Amino acid sequence: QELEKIFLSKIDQEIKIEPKDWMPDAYRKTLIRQISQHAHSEIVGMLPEGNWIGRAPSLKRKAILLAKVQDEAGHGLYLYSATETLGTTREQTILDLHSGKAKYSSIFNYPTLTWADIGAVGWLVDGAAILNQVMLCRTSYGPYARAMVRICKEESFHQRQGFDILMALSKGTPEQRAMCQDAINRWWWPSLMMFGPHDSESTNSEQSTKWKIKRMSNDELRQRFVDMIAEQVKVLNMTLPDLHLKWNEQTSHYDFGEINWTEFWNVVKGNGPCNKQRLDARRKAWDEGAWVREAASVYAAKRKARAEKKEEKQIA
Amino acid sequence: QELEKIFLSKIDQEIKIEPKDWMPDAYRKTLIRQISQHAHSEIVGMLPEGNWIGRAPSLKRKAILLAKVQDEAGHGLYLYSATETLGTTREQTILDLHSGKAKYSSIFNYPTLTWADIGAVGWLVDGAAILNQVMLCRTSYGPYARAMVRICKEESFHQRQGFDILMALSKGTPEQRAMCQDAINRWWWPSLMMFGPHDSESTNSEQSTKWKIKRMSNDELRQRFVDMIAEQVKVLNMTLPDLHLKWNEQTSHYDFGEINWTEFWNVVKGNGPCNKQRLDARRKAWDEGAWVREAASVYAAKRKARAEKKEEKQIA
Amino acid sequence: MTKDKLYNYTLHLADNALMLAQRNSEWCGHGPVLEQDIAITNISLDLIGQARSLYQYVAELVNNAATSTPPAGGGGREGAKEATEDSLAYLRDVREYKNCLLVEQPNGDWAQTILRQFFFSLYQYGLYQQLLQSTDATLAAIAEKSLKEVTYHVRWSSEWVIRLGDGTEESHNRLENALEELWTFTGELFTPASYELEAVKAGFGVDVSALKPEWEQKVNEIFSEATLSSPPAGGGGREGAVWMQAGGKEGIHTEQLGYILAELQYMQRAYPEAEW
Amino acid sequence: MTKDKLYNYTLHLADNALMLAQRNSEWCGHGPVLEQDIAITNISLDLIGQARSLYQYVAELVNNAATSTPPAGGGGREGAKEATEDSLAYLRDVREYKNCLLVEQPNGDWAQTILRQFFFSLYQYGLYQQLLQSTDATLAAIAEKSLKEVTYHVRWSSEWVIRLGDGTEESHNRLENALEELWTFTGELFTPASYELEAVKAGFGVDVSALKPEWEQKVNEIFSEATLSSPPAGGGGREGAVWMQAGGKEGIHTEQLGYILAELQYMQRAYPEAEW
Repeated sequence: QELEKIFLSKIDQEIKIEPKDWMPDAYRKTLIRQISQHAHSEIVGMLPEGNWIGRAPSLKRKAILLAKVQDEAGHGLYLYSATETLGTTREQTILDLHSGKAKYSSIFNYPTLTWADIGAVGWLVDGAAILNQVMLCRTSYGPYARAMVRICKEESFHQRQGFDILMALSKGTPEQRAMCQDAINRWWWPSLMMFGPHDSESTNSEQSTKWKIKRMSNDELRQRFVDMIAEQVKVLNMTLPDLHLKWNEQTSHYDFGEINWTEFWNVVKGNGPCNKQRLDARRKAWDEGAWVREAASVYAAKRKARAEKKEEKQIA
Repeated sequence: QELEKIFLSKIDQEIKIEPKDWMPDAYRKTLIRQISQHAHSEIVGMLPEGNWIGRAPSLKRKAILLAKVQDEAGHGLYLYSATETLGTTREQTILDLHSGKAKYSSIFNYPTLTWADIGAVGWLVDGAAILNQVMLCRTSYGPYARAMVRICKEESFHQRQGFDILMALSKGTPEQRAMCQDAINRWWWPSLMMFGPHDSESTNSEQSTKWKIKRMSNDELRQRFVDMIAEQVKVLNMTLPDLHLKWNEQTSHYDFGEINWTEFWNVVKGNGPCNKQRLDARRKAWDEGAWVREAASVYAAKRKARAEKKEEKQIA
Repeated sequence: MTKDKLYNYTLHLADNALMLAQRNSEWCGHGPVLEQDIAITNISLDLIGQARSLYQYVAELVNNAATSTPPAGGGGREGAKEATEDSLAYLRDVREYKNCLLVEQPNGDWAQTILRQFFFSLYQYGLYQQLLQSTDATLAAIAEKSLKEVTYHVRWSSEWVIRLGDGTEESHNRLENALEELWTFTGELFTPASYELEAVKAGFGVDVSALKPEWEQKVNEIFSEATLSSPPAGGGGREGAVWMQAGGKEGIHTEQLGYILAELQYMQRAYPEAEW
Repeated sequence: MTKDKLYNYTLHLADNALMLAQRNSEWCGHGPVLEQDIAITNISLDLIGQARSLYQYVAELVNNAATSTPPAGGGGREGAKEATEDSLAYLRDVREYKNCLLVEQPNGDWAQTILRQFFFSLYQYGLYQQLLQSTDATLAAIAEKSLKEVTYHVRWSSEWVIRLGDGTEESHNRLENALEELWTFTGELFTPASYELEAVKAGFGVDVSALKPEWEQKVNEIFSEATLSSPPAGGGGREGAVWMQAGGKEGIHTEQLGYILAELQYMQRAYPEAEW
């Protein structure tokens, strides 16, 4: 009880919880779940964008996209490390993804069908992610918060790159403009779903808010996102596919239509267009990489043994 | 000795040798080697052309090409059957190909790099093959001769289709004309090599001629080919890449330059641009098909057993 | 207006045939047995033939309607020449293709190819039978001509399903895996797209949802002979039911299609001015 | 005239970098370990950077020489706009690419990718070191900038060759297989193409044949540390020697390249009027 008091008072005083500090089991579990889910999202998120690396329409765009997807791998690394500070291993965390036990953001279960999708993913998906991540820079668990600070810097860069892709399309040929609008139409609703269910339906939210893991509610973040995008889309001379979208003078926010929650839950359950494909791709990479990882660790052991032998000799 | 006399007198009288007839061992061996080599050439020959099925530039060309490559599979079947009449199995024959023991025509070790190559292969490679095959329609071994009659009919059709592809290119854009000339340049010399070494260097020829397996010499066939192509190339408004090519009034044939025999022997030895690739592709198809062949034979056996059981019951 | 419906409907039929032909043709030269290499190529050829007839008809519709605005995805380049079977087959981008998801799936192993063919041919068989009654004479004629071919495709693929299912343990397992891979794409066949609904109303199209019972019955029949477990109930929110993917018919494809197009279209895209 | 030589020579260097970058980038998101996914992508990025600098230089040469006839394969479409890095990278057909065969070979498994990188980076290292002395200031500057990157590529790939060779039996065998697959493509690196000979004569290019001894020595060194058998003597008619393939630098490629181009070029080909 004493320990819990200390823990809660730290939370109260906005002192970060660190790996060696005592923390409630549920806090630890919640964090492991959330951070690993976040890590998996970075890794699985490489796939839809990776789909266009080979076909990027210019060398410059190819380099930017490649670097971006690489950044996501880096984010995955930071986050897997953060989960390891909570007493799990990267391998176990990854196996939980492959077995379907751990989730990742459902948005990555939609296919990238045209080049414009790469722009839309950057603008909308990274845009939604950032709002969440900015909030998480102030999360109560130290390693997570620090990982988020690093990630946020790169992520806002990504969002601008995504917007830039769409900007070029919006100024382009009629085919390019159509491609741009089409991608926005397909990615808009799934992006809104990224913030999760309504606050009233969100099971984990309350406790997370108390522990200052979360610092804003799903609906608050979603509203912020809509307000931001509804303005930016004007710059593109495009529209969002929502007839209910309208500026509300009273609330000083945009009103918007209701999300198709059946689709949301369905994709979460594994029935999105690409759930199987994404998991299969990750499992394949992992399984086909097994011999490489094994060779590396056997070699490292050999080397160490040799070095020790040498040392012994030198001492002797 | 009596048997050999009968055999030779049949050859003399242009009576076909049939599977059940007595024949000298060397005759049988020569035939097995030659027919299986011919069969393998059909099968391996599917690969360079197959390379362009997915990218054929129009639906019509795609259908024609697909049908052509399919015909080659059919020719392979006829010829494997012909070897089986000589006491080998298809499987053994194929394994000899995969182990490198049996050869196939070296021409298929060159890559098809552009669509024009599909035209050039049809015109030049099939053109060269036909001259050989027309001769073989009168070969002394019955099943081989009859297979050749069927094959020749289809093959001359293929040659025309190849020429037709080049014709369209020769009337096309500057890029298409360049593509056409380039393909002719690359395929011309390898086609000439298809007739094999000079008569003076050809080890198997003499005996084969006595047995009327072969009825024209390598150099005779090659000359015939040059005379034919040198005329046809004019229709295309293209040239053959041989500065020595020239009509000779005295001989009433075209003179032509010397073949690069170093290249010829090198490709025969396995060092052509695609030898490894071709054999790997065939081995892969065979190995990955093993479970299919096994399933089919297990099922056939089950079915047979069931039918017999049923029959027994009905009789009982 | 009817022209537009007819255009989309026919294009959908053509795209189905083309994509499966393209996939099957990847086997040519690489089949497990020479006789089957020939057989799958034959099916590919039949499907290309069907696609060509259908694209030619669409091209005719487009060109005749030249006075009215051409429908989206007319397949012509800017400043458009006449539509042709090839402009339609080769010059659209991924969102304009209307084939179902099933036919664009990768070949996988022989079991997967067989099962894809079986599911599709059986569907096509029911479809073309109904299309014989189409009020559109051209569609009815194409259906009639194709039906003979498809009858053979059904027989051939059924026999192979049975052979593999009732063959060895390995072939049985591979077929079960193929089922897991492909079943999710079968629902779309029987869920009408907007233009299919319009086509039924207009009298020239087939109500695909009505084809389902017979299709399912035949699948169950062959599966039972193949000693395979019955495929799970399809569709919807039913407990334990497999979710059915859809979208292809409306141009929302899997990521597979983009790669098919890159290869399929290479020459037409690289040499826009050329005739072949 | 010097411009023409310079054009072909530089294009050759650029194509090498681009094709290997394209191949390596196929690993992105599919690597065996996250850290190595990042590493191979890094190499890919470095190579794209090199390709861009080189193509930009070629574009400059082409555009400045606008008065003289542009060399074949200028990468411009009919009625050509100005050449750009992208028109050069994306708008040539297979016969116009001048990359060596090694870099277009498929990734295969990790061992094959590693060994391809090792062979190529080691070659590039020697090449760029010499290119520092080029009489052409731009080429020398590009070499200088690239050399730091390539130094890292050599180290990284060497370490992996050693790790796999001296790792498990499986990794050792896979590396030996990769050697059998790739060795035949290494001879071309040191056999000068016509434009390389001219480039040496003109003073701006590197005599690649002179790079061979040091390259071989380093390969043997690393192979010995990796407990691999020495690669067989290369080239020519020598008994027991492995035949060395060639042709890529003169535009005679393996059948692989066509498929790379279909994917690489899709967007530029499908939307010829667009800017991205």
